[in-house]
Amino acid sequence: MTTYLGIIIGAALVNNVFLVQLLGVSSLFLSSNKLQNALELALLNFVVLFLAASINLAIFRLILNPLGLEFLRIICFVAVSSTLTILILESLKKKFPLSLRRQRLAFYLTSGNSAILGVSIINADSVLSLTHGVAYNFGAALGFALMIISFAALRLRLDTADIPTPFRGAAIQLISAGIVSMCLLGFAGLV
Amino acid sequence: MRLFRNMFANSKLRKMAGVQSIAHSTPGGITPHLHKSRSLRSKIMAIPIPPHLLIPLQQQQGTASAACVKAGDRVLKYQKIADATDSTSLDIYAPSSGVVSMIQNHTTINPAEKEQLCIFIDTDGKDEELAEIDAIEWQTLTREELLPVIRNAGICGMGGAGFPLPKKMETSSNREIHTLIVNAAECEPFITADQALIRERSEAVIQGAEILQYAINAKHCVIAIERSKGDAIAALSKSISHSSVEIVILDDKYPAGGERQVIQAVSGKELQANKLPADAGIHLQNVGSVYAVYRAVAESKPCISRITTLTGEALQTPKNFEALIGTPVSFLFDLCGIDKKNHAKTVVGGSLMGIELMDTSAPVMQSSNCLIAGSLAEFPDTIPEQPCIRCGFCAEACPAGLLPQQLLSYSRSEDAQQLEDHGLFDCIECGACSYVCPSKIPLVQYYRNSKEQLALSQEVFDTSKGWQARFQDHQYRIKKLKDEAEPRTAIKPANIPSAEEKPQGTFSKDQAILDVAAAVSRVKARRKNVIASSESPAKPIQADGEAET
Amino acid sequence: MSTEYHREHSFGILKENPVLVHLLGLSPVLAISTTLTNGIAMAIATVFVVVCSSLCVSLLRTQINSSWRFLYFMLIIACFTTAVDILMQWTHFPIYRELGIYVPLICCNFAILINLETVAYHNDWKNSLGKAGRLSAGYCLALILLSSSRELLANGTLLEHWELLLPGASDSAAVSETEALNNLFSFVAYQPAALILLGFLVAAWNSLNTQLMSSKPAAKQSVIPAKRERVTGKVGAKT
Amino acid sequence: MINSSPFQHREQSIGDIMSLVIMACIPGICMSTWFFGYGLIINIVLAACCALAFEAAALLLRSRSLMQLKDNSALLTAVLFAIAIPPGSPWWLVVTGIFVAIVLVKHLYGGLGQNPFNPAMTAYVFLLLAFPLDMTSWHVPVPLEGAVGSTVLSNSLPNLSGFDNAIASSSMSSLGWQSLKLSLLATLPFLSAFYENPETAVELIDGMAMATPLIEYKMAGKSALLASWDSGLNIFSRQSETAWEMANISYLVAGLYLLYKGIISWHIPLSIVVTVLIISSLFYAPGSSSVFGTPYLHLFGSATMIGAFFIATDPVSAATSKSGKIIYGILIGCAIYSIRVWGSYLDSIALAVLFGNFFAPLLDHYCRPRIYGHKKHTSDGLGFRKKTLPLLGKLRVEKSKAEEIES
Repeated sequence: MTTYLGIIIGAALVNNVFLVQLLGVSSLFLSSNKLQNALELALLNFVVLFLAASINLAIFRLILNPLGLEFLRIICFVAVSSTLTILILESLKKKFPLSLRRQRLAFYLTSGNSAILGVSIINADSVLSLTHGVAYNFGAALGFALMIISFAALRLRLDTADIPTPFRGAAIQLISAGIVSMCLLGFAGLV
Repeated sequence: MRLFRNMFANSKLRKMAGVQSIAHSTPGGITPHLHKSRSLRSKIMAIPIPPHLLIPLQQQQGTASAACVKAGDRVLKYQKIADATDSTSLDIYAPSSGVVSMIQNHTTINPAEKEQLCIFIDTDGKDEELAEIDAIEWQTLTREELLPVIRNAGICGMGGAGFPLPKKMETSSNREIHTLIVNAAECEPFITADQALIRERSEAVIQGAEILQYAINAKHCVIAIERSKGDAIAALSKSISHSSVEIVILDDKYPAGGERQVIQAVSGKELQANKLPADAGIHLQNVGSVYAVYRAVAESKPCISRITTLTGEALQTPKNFEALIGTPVSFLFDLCGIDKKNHAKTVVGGSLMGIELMDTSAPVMQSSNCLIAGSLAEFPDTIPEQPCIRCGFCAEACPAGLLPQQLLSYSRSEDAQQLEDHGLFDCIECGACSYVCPSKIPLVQYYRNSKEQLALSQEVFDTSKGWQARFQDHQYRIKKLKDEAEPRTAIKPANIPSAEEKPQGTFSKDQAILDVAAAVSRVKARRKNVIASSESPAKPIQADGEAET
Repeated sequence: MSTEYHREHSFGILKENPVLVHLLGLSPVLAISTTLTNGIAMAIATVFVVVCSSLCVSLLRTQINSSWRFLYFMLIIACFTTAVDILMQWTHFPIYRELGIYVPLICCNFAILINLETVAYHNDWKNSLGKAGRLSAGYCLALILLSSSRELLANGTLLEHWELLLPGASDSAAVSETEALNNLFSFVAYQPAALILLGFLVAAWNSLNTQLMSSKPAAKQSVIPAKRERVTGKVGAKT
Repeated sequence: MINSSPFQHREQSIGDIMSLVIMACIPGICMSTWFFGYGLIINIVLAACCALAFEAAALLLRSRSLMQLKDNSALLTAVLFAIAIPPGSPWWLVVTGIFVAIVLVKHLYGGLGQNPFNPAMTAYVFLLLAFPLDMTSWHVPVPLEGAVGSTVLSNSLPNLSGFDNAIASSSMSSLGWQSLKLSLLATLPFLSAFYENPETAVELIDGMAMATPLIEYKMAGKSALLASWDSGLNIFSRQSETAWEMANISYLVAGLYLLYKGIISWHIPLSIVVTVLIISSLFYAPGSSSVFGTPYLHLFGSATMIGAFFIATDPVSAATSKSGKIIYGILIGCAIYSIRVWGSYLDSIALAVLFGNFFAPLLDHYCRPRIYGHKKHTSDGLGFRKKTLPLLGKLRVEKSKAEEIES
């Protein structure tokens, strides 16, 4: 149990996909300003990241690796994650046509794919067992979603701040991300 | 420390007669410097009759009254000079005898410094009364007889907000009222009018409370007063002995005297934001109004005066006056010996919620409980605003549980959604946040500004929403019409081409028979359509109704 | 999606820099830019994928089903990325090892995908090749700027171990990480520094752009504006 | 000219608040100086001068009024930063740190009141990552009462491996003006000479590499310290742990004074202290091999008190509402303990506070107090439920309307 907890905390905080491994940073700047949208985005990303990375892990361990087809991993992972993304989007579209009328959400998700592929490849290279790998995916997805929400809240404060003009918008957000990343580096060695 | 002091004070107060309980605590609040002792040194004084009186036709929230005298008329004291137009306006009576010189606009005391229609009376100093009316034995009256007497006395709330009493009585008489709370909490700095009134005329106040209690059929009657007003509490408990009225002691803080705060302090329950006190079975009335009710019923004298505190460092002898409505503020200042050099700012009401008065020729109104001729030391020039450091003092002070610093940032960024979410419209503008702010940010000012803007944009929004709804209805109707039209158009193409085909095709007997049969069926079908459409007109209206809901 | 949209969103070098203005495809840029050598290697790999995939999509655009095109795009990019992956592994193993998982991540570069969606899918191969060139130039510029500044600050060198860029370089020339860390200002090699430096670069880019804009007033403002403006001073007015 | 109520204001400006907090730091500073020498005082003076200079420069650059210098916030940042870094740090470390704090973390975000991260602590973390060696070695030049007498520890070089033999105490010697002067004179060259040429500096003065007791404990693998900490406070021994104990107690007392004055609220300090206390008691198993240190060590052996009362309570970067403050404190408390015990960095206050700061806006958004007269969740837009769940309901309504129109 403690191993799983350790893996999850490690993936969510210490080796945060977002700010320590710098995967999927673009999605930080694409999400809209409202906390509610950030929440939707974070939830979707969480689901997609967790599911796709776990499926990819299973495919790699059970099919590609035994057959010696490791070089196909990129194509395979991309195919799985994009199909999953499209499927989830389509199913959501049926249920909530209006919220997804803003097509940008689809793009957000694909940009999150950078994190999906990254986590999948890290999984493929790691020596963790299958279940531990799933725990790692869960932690990574959790960390990713947490960062997206917290950053959206932080951005609400930055919007009203009197920031020097050239730094407004993306620049100050990158610097904030850097400061938070410094803080997360401080967690190194925790797990 | 404060806790111990309060406990000691409480034990002392409990021994007094009639002190029923120590109040429940309310959230937020501040303890500002009160500046009250100066005006309490002397007794309430009646003023000499001023040479001119100017009586505003609207002294309360609501609509203006209609003058029933005209320029040149001679009026007597207690004579009606204006009629109420609806339940939110008041009858107005002449405070003294004299001649109506004119009826025209003049500056009055209101936040917007608007000019209002006033009746100008040149007094003759004789103070002739209309006719001696005998005092009524109110106990002999029925409730139905008593209510009009109160309603016609022309009283509005004397706590400062100026809510018309008739309207309030009307709301309360429609509902089940179990408690009458007499609000004697005068939490704002500088004001001592209520305290002086209770100290000197506690008997009348208690009788007034009993009259009101009888009029609205309340089971209990409670006077809520702050702990620091020891002399008033003593006077009350002395004269309360033969009455069922109870005293509740409130904490010394600002705003203890707010409507919702008093209700929570007395009943222990929060009044929901969308509810009136009457919904919770409570009728709340200011002491000044209660005293005016006593005068109106027991002495049969309509409201022509009020007790007003005159204070401030620019006045040599600050004291409480029983001032006639319509007396110019400058006349009262002169009575107290104003030091014009020292006089920096005139504030009507307390220093935390009052209104700055630019023109001191404005008259005293029923809601003017305090007139402050402040020196520069009392009301220093505003310090330039510093950045907010989010210290949270304001949130601690806020009696409405808001986050003033968040509201400030949203007010600056004009984020209407966030402002509403953060409860801008629950702000009672008590000024506690501005008082404690170490950055000296005029928070209340920001909120007023935002409220105004939001109200404006709400209007725009409403109209645009109306247009949107109308457009949707329109589309809906078009669609319905189309649906109904479709069968007709569906028949037509089937028939018309056959008619057009005729000249092209060769003539045959069979074809002719078919044509005739088609024509007959066409006519039949048309008739059916006509019948159907004559039945249908009700339908679109119904459908529209559905669409609107 | 109108053609105007495409014109607006076609990526350029200065005003429409994919990294510094649109903030797309940041993860490789941030993670790789520790040394200029790495940066250049990454840039070359990315350019290869961008050019090949745009060409491929613009040639195949009549064949691609519109509702599932997104998946096809991803697969096309993934194919070329795999090619780059295998090629680099073969010829530039030391650099490949340095870049780690970020070579496969080229295929998730959002800038490439948007380029395919908005440009290549709607243009013939000549046009889309030209626009892919502009995109890659902008991308390379940002990568080179960031990685050279980081290498300069961290090690005080520029383009050290450039020989790694030549095909078939030996493993022995690889930079050992401990060596790099003991140099001038090792903090710059960490991830936070990458984010902060990129922040400053973006700010500098913004002010550069505003200056260019102010000299050419007719041009359209493309600097990222503040989301909301502060409104003060209204309060002084009487309510 | 503002023409609206209220006309009365409390006479307490930002400057007053800040200076009161600075005053409250003085007892702790005195304690540290007493035990560790003039290093801290020199740090503070240097940091304060730099802070004022940078603040003025930043204000001029942003074309703001220089009157803002009067709010003392830069001074407070400087003092907190100087207390956080090791006494007797080289001058450039201080200048760099203050530059990061004032210019990058404060003014880049728009100046006082707008920075989401605590400037002093961000600067500290930055230095910790950028110059780990200088930031983790508490090379204490000369304890005040020890003067030149403490030659015992001249062999311990200030580096990370030196912690093992750093558990030591300086010899007690008579206290007098002579020794005070000597120690000051001995401290000054140390500051400048040290970084450029460590060997000569160590020859010059008898330095002593020292960390907080907790760090020593962690590095040395417990044992020796445990005994002394279990025995409790011993004022008359001039041991480093006593110094930390005394400093923590003075910060605790000063913090309570600030609480009494109403400058800070009890929520954050209490929740931090209680969280650290609870977690450390949970994990403290006396006698077992995996000892993480006594709760007492965690509360008084490091910078916990100054962190809880002075740093985490910085209103600008902390959460605002009461429940938010409590969660914020718990977050920081957990982070303090876990970084200390399991993390690889030694002192955790700054990292933990930064971690808390990051989540403060989120807490502010979701932990709003209940508006008076409204039930918990029913009112418009309050809290989590309105934001997420009714979204689905709203969508359904919109959908049905849209369908009606389209069909």
